Amino acid sequence: MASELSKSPVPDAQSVREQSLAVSGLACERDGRLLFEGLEFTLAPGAAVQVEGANGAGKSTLIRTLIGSASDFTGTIAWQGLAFPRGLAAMRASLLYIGHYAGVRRGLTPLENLAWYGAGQDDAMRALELVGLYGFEDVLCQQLSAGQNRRVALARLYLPDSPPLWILDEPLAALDVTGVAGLETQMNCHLRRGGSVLLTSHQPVNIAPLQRVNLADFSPRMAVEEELHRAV
Amino acid sequence: MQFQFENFASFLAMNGHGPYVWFSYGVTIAVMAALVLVPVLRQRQMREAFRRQLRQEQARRRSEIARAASETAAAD
Amino acid sequence: MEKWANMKLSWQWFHRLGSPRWFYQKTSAWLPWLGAAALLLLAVGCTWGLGFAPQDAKQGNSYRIIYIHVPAAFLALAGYYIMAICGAIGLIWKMKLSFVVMRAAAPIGAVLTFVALLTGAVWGKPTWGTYWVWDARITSMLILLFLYLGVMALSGAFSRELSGDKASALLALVGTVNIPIIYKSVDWWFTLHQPATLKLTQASTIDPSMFYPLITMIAGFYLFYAWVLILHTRGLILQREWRTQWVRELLGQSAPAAKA
Amino acid sequence: MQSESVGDGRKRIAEPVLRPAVPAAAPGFFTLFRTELTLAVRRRSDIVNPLLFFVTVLALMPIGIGPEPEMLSRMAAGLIWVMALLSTLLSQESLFRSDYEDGSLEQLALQSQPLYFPVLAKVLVHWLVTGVPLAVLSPLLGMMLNLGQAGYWPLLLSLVLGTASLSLIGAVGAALTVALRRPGLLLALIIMPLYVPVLIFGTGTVQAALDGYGYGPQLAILGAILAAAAALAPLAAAGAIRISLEN
Repeated sequence: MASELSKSPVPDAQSVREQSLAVSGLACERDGRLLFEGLEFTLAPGAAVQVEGANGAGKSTLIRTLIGSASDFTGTIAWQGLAFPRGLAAMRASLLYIGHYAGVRRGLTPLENLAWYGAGQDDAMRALELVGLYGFEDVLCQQLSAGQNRRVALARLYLPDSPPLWILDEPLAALDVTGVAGLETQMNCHLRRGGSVLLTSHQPVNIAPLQRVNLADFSPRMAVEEELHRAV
Repeated sequence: MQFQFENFASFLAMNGHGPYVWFSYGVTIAVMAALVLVPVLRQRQMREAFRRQLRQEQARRRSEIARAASETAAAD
Repeated sequence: MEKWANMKLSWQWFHRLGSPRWFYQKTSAWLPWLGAAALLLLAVGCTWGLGFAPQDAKQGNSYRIIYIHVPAAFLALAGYYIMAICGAIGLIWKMKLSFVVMRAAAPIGAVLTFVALLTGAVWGKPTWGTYWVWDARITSMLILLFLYLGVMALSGAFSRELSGDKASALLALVGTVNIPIIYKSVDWWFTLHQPATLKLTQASTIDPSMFYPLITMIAGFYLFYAWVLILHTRGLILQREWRTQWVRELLGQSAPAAKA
Repeated sequence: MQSESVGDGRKRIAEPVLRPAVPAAAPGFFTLFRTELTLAVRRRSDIVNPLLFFVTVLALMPIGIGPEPEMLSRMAAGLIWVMALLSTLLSQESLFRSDYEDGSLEQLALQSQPLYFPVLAKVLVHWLVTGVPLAVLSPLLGMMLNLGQAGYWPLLLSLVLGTASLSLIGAVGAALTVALRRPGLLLALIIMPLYVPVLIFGTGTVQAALDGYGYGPQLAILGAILAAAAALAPLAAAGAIRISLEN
């Protein structure tokens, strides 16, 4: 069954090359605690970035800041050369985000969930089959396990016409070995098609070309606690 | 414009309406005084809490230094 | 769409600019003078109203409660609008200082509304024989008190301070849109169920000798409100910024900085 | 055009297939409405509970106040309206909660389409599922409370219009408290004062009809409140959702 992936017009190279996410001098704070500062990286089309860091180092806060959910940060985030907030609307138009919460409605079936994300009937069936949910297409998500619900969310990555920028928070969590392999293959395929992936993960991910960004390297030079000690 | 009441007693009594008037004035003055004093007291409390924390900090540090010194002494 | 997006998502972050610190230092100098002026005005107004203003023909001396009831009612309503405006500034331009002022304004406004209600009820006793009268003005004041309590409860419910600020700012804004509607509908409801005698809303035509003390009291209350608002804001600034360097120096002035 | 096998060996033609950055096919208002309706219908208990609450509490009223028909008829309109308000409030809390917990509220906020439409769709479904059944049930309860003969039709009309405004205003409260652990009472505390105008003109409609005057003006004002709420409340709720998502 040779699936015809290129239904949409082929974008010219100029618009693909420009779809890059540039982060410079980014500092995020949460509850008065400075998580990191001076963060620098650029996510070019066809490349991937893995954000690492201990729990509580600010990975989720960084992700929420990148998708524009959190707004108290300094530094610049630019999509297609356009800094936030003007660039945010354009970035969201080409963003596929899977957060800590799967974004799958428990009252709907996997098929209805994918239909809600704009997928056709047969694309959704194939995507669900690829994530190993064959036969569960019409079961209410509330009856599926947490792992299966997560796979319904990940099925969005297997839909054709997927947005170029993927931002995934801990995508490999709660996935078995075959699930991880399939996801890595799909991410590599997405990168080859000129898309870009930004993900957080504790375990190594074999996708190429991969840039690893560790938040520990950008921890605040003078943590506020030390400032406290200096005053004492 | 002259004082409306003959003497202080009738000023208090206000021919019958005194209790109502003085009660509401009393409550209002008390509430306004509270509005002023609460932040002042809270700031004083913060100052003392900070001072206490400071002293604990120094005490802990002194004990650390003392313990470190005794360990090095024991190690030699 | 462009301008709106730019204004709505303005990424200025005043926290770094230390505007709370600037506010604290700027107000330290003239705050006592403001307090003295407020207390002076209040003292003059009270003695004038209590002692020197003539008796009211119908209500006798109990009308003297007007000199605290009316200013408190004015401040209660004005305080709500001040709180909402500060919240709006905080939401739109992301100014932490205006959120702090809003948080300080909420309890002050609630307390003044309570004072207005209490004095209104006590004033009702000699005039109509009952403490609680479902008069239009007093009912609207009661609803205003619930609006204040709602904003305070919401601001305290969030674990993150900033979310609490933004949520209560939005609720205050929604409240201001509704206040005129509530006041009008309560007035309409009151006239519908109008028992003939109750007439607190139209104070008896007030002649100058009674009016001037009222004006001084209103001015005194406004000054007092400004003074207390700044006091509370400064207190909140210290609470929120206790980690920063300038607060520690301010608090720990006399502590000898023992070098480790 | 190189092709390579994927996972289970099927051929796939892979060539640059990324479409330009056109907004993702954001679900239109009708798909939002249809999805919300299917969701609401599947959660049967959310429909029945407010109705049961409405009926049982009103059935208890005569036991508490006393069965004298004359007194009950004077209080019927007010009681029915206050209970309708409370049962709408009861079901308001779950408006955004399930979407917040499974992350779809965040996905909605990320759509490049404004949040106004999804919120409006949700509130419309909430009104259809709780407000309209309340209104349809109210004449039955009017009979139980010995409501005057002229009051049934205005009661139904005022409830239909009124519960829509109640749902819209309550949505702002629901959005403000969605990120909290136990928002129940707080939601009531912050929203109750905003319900006052709707309650006044709702009961006013029925009272006017019972007193023999025309109830047109009161109903018109209820409609005006609904129009204002339909225009402004979803905007406030959308802002509140963005604030709650930042928590």
